[in-house]
Amino acid sequence: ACGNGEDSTDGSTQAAGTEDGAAGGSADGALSGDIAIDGSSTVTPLTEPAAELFMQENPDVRVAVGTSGTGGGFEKFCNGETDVSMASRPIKDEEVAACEEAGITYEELGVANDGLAVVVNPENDWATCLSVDELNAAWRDGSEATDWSGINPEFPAEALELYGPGTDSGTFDYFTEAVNGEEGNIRQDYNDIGEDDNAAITGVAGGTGAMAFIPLTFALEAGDSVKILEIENEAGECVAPSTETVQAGDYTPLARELFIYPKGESVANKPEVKAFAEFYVNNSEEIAEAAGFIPLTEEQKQAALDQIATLGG
Amino acid sequence: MAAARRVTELGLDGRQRGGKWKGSVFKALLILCIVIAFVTLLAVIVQAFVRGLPRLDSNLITQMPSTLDRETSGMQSAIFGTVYVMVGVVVTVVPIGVSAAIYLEEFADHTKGWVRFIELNIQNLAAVPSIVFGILGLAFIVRGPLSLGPVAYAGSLTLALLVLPTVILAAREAIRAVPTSLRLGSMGLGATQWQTIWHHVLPAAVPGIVTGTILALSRAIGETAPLLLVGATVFVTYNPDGFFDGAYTVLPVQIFQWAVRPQEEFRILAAAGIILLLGVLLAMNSVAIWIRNRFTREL
Amino acid sequence: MSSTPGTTAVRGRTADPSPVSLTAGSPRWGEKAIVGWLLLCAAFSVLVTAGIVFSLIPPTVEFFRRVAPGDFFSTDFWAPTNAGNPSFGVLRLVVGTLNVTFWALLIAIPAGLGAAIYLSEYASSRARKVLKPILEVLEGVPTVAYGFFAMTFVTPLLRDLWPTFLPGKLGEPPGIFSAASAGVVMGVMIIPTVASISQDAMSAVPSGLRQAAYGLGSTRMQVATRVVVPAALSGIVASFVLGISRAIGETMIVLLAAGASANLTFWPNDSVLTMTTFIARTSTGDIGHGTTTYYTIFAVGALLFLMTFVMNMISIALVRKFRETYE
Amino acid sequence: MPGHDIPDSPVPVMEARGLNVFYGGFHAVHDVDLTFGRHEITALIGPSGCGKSTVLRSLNRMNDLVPSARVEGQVLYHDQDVYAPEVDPIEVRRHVGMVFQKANPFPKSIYDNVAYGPRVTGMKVDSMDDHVERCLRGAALWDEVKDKLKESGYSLSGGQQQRLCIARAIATEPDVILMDEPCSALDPIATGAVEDLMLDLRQDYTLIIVTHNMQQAARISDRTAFFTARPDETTGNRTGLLVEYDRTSKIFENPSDQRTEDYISGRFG
Amino acid sequence: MPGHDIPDSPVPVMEARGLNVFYGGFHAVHDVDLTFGRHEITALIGPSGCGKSTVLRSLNRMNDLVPSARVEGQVLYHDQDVYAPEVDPIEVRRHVGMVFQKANPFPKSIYDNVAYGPRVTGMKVDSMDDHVERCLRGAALWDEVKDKLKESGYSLSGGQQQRLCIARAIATEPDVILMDEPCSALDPIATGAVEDLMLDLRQDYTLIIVTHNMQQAARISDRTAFFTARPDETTGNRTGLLVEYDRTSKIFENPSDQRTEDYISGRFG
Ligand SMILES: Nc1ncnc2c1ncn2[C@@H]1O[C@H](COP(=O)(O)OP(=O)(O)OP(=O)(O)O)[C@@H](O)[C@H]1O
Ligand SMILES: Nc1ncnc2c1ncn2[C@@H]1O[C@H](COP(=O)(O)OP(=O)(O)OP(=O)(O)O)[C@@H](O)[C@H]1O
Ligand SMILES: [Mg+2]
Ligand SMILES: [Mg+2]
Ligand SMILES: O=P([O-])([O-])[O-]
Repeated sequence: ACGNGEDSTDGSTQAAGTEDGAAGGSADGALSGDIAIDGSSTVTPLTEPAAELFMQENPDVRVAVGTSGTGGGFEKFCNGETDVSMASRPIKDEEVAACEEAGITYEELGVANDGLAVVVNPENDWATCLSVDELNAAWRDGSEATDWSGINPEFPAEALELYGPGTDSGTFDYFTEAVNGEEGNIRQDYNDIGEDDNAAITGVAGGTGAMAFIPLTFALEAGDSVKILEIENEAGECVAPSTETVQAGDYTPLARELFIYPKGESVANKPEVKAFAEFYVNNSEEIAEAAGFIPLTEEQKQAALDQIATLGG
Repeated sequence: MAAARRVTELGLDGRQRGGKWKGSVFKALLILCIVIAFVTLLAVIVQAFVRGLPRLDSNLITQMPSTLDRETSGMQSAIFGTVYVMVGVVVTVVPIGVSAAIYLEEFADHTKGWVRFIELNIQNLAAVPSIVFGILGLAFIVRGPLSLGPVAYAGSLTLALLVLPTVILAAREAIRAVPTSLRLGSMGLGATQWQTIWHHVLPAAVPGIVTGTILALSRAIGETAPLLLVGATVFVTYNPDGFFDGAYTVLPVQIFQWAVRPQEEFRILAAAGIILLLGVLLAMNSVAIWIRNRFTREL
Repeated sequence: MSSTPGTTAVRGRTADPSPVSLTAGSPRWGEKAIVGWLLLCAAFSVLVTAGIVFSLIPPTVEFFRRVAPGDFFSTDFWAPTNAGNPSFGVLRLVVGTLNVTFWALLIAIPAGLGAAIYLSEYASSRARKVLKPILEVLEGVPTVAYGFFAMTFVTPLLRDLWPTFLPGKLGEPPGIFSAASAGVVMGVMIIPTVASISQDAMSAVPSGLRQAAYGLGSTRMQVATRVVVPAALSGIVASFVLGISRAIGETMIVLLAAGASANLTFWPNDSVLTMTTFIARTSTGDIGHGTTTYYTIFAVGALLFLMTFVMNMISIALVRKFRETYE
Repeated sequence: MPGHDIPDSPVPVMEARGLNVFYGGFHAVHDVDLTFGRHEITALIGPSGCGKSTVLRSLNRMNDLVPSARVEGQVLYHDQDVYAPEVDPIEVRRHVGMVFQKANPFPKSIYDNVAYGPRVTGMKVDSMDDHVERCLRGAALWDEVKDKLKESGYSLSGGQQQRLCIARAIATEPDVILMDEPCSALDPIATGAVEDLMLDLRQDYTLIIVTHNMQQAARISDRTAFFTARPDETTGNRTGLLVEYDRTSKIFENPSDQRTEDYISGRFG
Repeated sequence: MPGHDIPDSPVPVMEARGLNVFYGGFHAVHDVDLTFGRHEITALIGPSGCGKSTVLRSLNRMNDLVPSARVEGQVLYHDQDVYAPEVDPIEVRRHVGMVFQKANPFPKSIYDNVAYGPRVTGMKVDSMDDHVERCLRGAALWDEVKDKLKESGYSLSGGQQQRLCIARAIATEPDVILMDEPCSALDPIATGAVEDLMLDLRQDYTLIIVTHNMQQAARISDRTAFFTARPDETTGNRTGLLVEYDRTSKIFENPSDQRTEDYISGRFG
């Protein structure tokens, strides 16, 4: 099986654009067939416009997008039920093993960048930049900080009110791992807002001492109703999240890449799957914008296209 | 012996009966209770209507869901998915439910322990939370023994099991309402029991069975939780291929998907979807009630 | 026989008494096959129950192989997904469920009973003919619609209109998710269930009792409250119990309005995690097959099934008691 | 009749004057004039459907409970029209009690059954226990139930239940007691007990009973009203009307109307 | 009786021998022995609940339809026990037809009502039209319905419906016809028509009827069986038993049992 290792890619496939991939499918260039996609709920909003745009160009191809979560998606994927799995994190060892056992091959393709924003109430004038340690003091399992002074003694004793997505979301997994060092590690008494990021905005806008973590694009769309904090990275710089800082890799640790995993067999035998994967990567700007994510950089794109080529060969 | 009232105590105008206002207050309270229920229904409708108004257009029905063009996004695939799932429910649940009802009403010996066990079991099944049926569907229908995968009929079968007790109950009531004198008349002529049922009982019970089935289906059509578990959680921009093939979604799941999205356009779509769903339900209920009123008078 | 010109009268079968056969002309296999099929269909429901039980038991057993029952039936934190320090205090979910149920019943029981009394004792038969179907429609409103209503209408309303003058915790307006919002809407959702079963029970009270009470000079209210309601009591209580079981099993409203924070609280203005919310969210979220969290879904499902089962048995027993009195 | 002298014409306690009862468009009872005598037992007899129960129920406005029922004419109770606008039907029923065909005790204890009426009518009694005892004695039931007053009324036999209903009726101290076929669901022995009780009650109350059993009417009533039903020529609906009203002995021995005689002698019905 | 000679002892068509019927644990009918004579009308009379209907229904195994019912003893039809294991109850009912208290036509046309029995029993008839006509004539209904055979059986009056049910019953050419209070829901005129019909039918069939109306029994039956109900001393349940069975004239004019006499003379019931 192909791992997700950065194996060598020859430049020969790079030139193969969407057109080329399509030609592999049928004589007249029209693609047809069904593509079954399932997996991360975080990636779903990204795959939906990708699918839509792809289907506009290829009306005979039908893409269905399911949302079983990254884990659930891999379960189906390694069971041979889907062509493409969406993931908000790299595949885990157990999942690698399951796929290997079933003889499923794949490549990991980055399809967009995601940043998490930490937002507070606009009236919060004491915090502009938080370090990971401070975030950890606020959010970790067992934290007893009930007001801001518990995060940093210089902050006022304003009551702390925490909002965040639920345990079923990739954002949650990612934030808890990045901030508290362990997936799922979070204090008990935060307000779990499920998938409704609006709820976090509403909550933060309504409480002076409120704080929430939400997808970056969402925070950006919220305008003035919340204040987006800067995060101190490993280099000790306070970085405000933005498309540029995320793409440049400056906004750490609250930025990450989102993935899809096309199945080797499907890419090889179903030209429409290969074409879709390439389309997804090639149109990153448009797709990411529609879904509120940060597009791939040119380097990321190239790496992804190379990986498709290894599967298609 | 208690003596008769003395005639001098007469006075029938109830002036000496105090506390008449109690009755009026009580009645007002009772009416209030009904009003609460009805006003909420109205509020649910009006709220969804007001909110969904911008999207109560033909696109809602003719267009596929779209993340890109939220202003013209529709729910055609969900409508078709719902139709497929419901057809699957009907063809599954009606024969089984009506047959079970006939057995229980016409053949079963209710003094037998196992018959009572079956009846108790049906009653119990009727109150099992729908999400538990989702677990069952996931474990036995989508995966496990039947392994249908997340196809429309897996949803149908799950919902069919969910409403089976309701259908049995409704069919039993309809069958029970057929006057015994018809059965006796037929049996007394030397007809067999099945002839009696087929010629007299079932025709007379059909309106009741249809009514009950429609009401049961109107419950099934709005079910969301179990379908979340058995695979209707899909973004599909095309109608189902068939009962055993391909992806599908249904109205309530689509509504739910949109309701939890943070963007306002999706909330509006969810509200419009709710109005659509309520419209379908109201239509189904009206038909059921019409059938009931139209046909029950005749026996 | 009376005049039958042109036709011969119908004669008795054995006008002249020759031996008659009373044995069946044919074995009627068709009829037997049909009855067999009918029986099979009736027994099918048992299969469904068995299916439920068998889909719940093995993973639940597996769950308890990994988690001690004492850790499960506790008020420890509920954090099954916490990789480093998972904890499984399911009582937090049970309390969350009961919290919402309590507020729901606080609305559904009085309103449902009142509506039932009105329908059974006050409404004219014409009014009843109109009102009953509307109640039926209410019973059929999809819960996702109620959930949406709770989330987008009742929650903001509660936040705006909360009686903040109340002392202490009670005076804090609820957050974006609260037991109160889910409870209120769920209460309204359950009114028709309570009303229609209670009304059936009251209507089944023999009219002779009402006549007797009126004959003694009772007012309508006295007839309703002192004769009909006590006489129908076990049926009425059965409707309450069924209401509880519906509240416990309801998913969409709590999923959309009650939140997902496993708070150990009976305050209405807190957010709570119910058993059904947990199942729905977790089984559609990101969990790997075979993880302990995955088995948690079934353990909670089994507990939910057990709770509603018990409620239901109680309700059935009450109804039966009621029937025995009057039928 | 046995051992009871009654005046030639009844001393009126209740009177029906030009009483007509309709159920919706259906004319159930036509123009009935009747005077019910004080401390007498009046029996209403006639074939099924002739309107006996309807007449009885209009005397204490129980027909108000039938939404389609409409009453024309007058029903006088001590010269007051019980259908006058200012009259409260609840109050009427407190004066004119009722016992039904099927014994209908409340699903409460024997004690509570009897105490129910006084409680809801807010009657002032010195001691409820004494009152209950008096009423049960009045209904000739005390000895049979005195040890189980807390038990359910349903635990009694049919005849005892009917006497319990009578005890319950007299507990509100009515003036008139209406009984609609009070014995038709009872066996002969229970019937005998209830009939004896009715004769006793006559001392204190005015009784008006409907019965299908002519022997019963003959045995216990002072006066008998015979009703029959006449089919309407166009609609075929049968309207009840009073044929004859007289002393019971006269009705049974020497009726003036042929229809009465046919009925009494069993030639129809 | 009028104008009909019957032998001293009936020529048996059906016989009940040591018939006991139970409903669950309740003993409804105790040890009944009866012989029903060929081309006779036998009337079963007695107070309510004494088991008349129960006895009647056990003759053609209609009691099989009551799940709790259990029959002991024998019911012979032309000397065959209808409760023998090899006997098919359906077949029994084709020989022993039944007419019920409340007319119960099917919600079908008059024609289909009559044709139903022949159709389901697979009876061979040359022409169904002729057969239907013959049966309707046999039930003295032809002239009234011949122009509206396609109309619903419900469009007829009560008495006509009952005669339709009789036509329906004779359409399967039974040998014995059981009738359970066939006139109790009819008015006197309709009753007269049905009674006349019964006397006619006696020419071709054996009739067994239950009636509450003693005058009716006296008017039309050849023999009368009087039942009563005896309360069980411990349980209080009332079990029906046969008191006396004889020619109708004997029963009505000179009964041998005191209970019969009491009943006939109206001293109880
Ligand atoms: N609630 C009602 N609604 C409509 N019609 C009614 C109602 N009650 C009685 N009737 C009709 O009024 C007529 C007289 O009925 P009523 O019960 O007074 O007769 P009855 O002499 O008491 O008969 P029975 O001896 O059978 O009790 C009947 O034709 C009956 O069908
Ligand atoms: N299906 C049944 N289940 C239980 N008990 C029954 C059933 N049918 C009749 N009984 C009881 O059996 C006894 C005899 O009933 P049956 O109907 O034979 O009496 P009957 O003489 O025909 O009375 P009636 O004159 O009222 O028709 C009664 O006590 C009755 O309650
Ligand atoms: Mg009456
Ligand atoms: Mg009978
Ligand atoms: O669905 P997720 O894997 O992104 O949580």
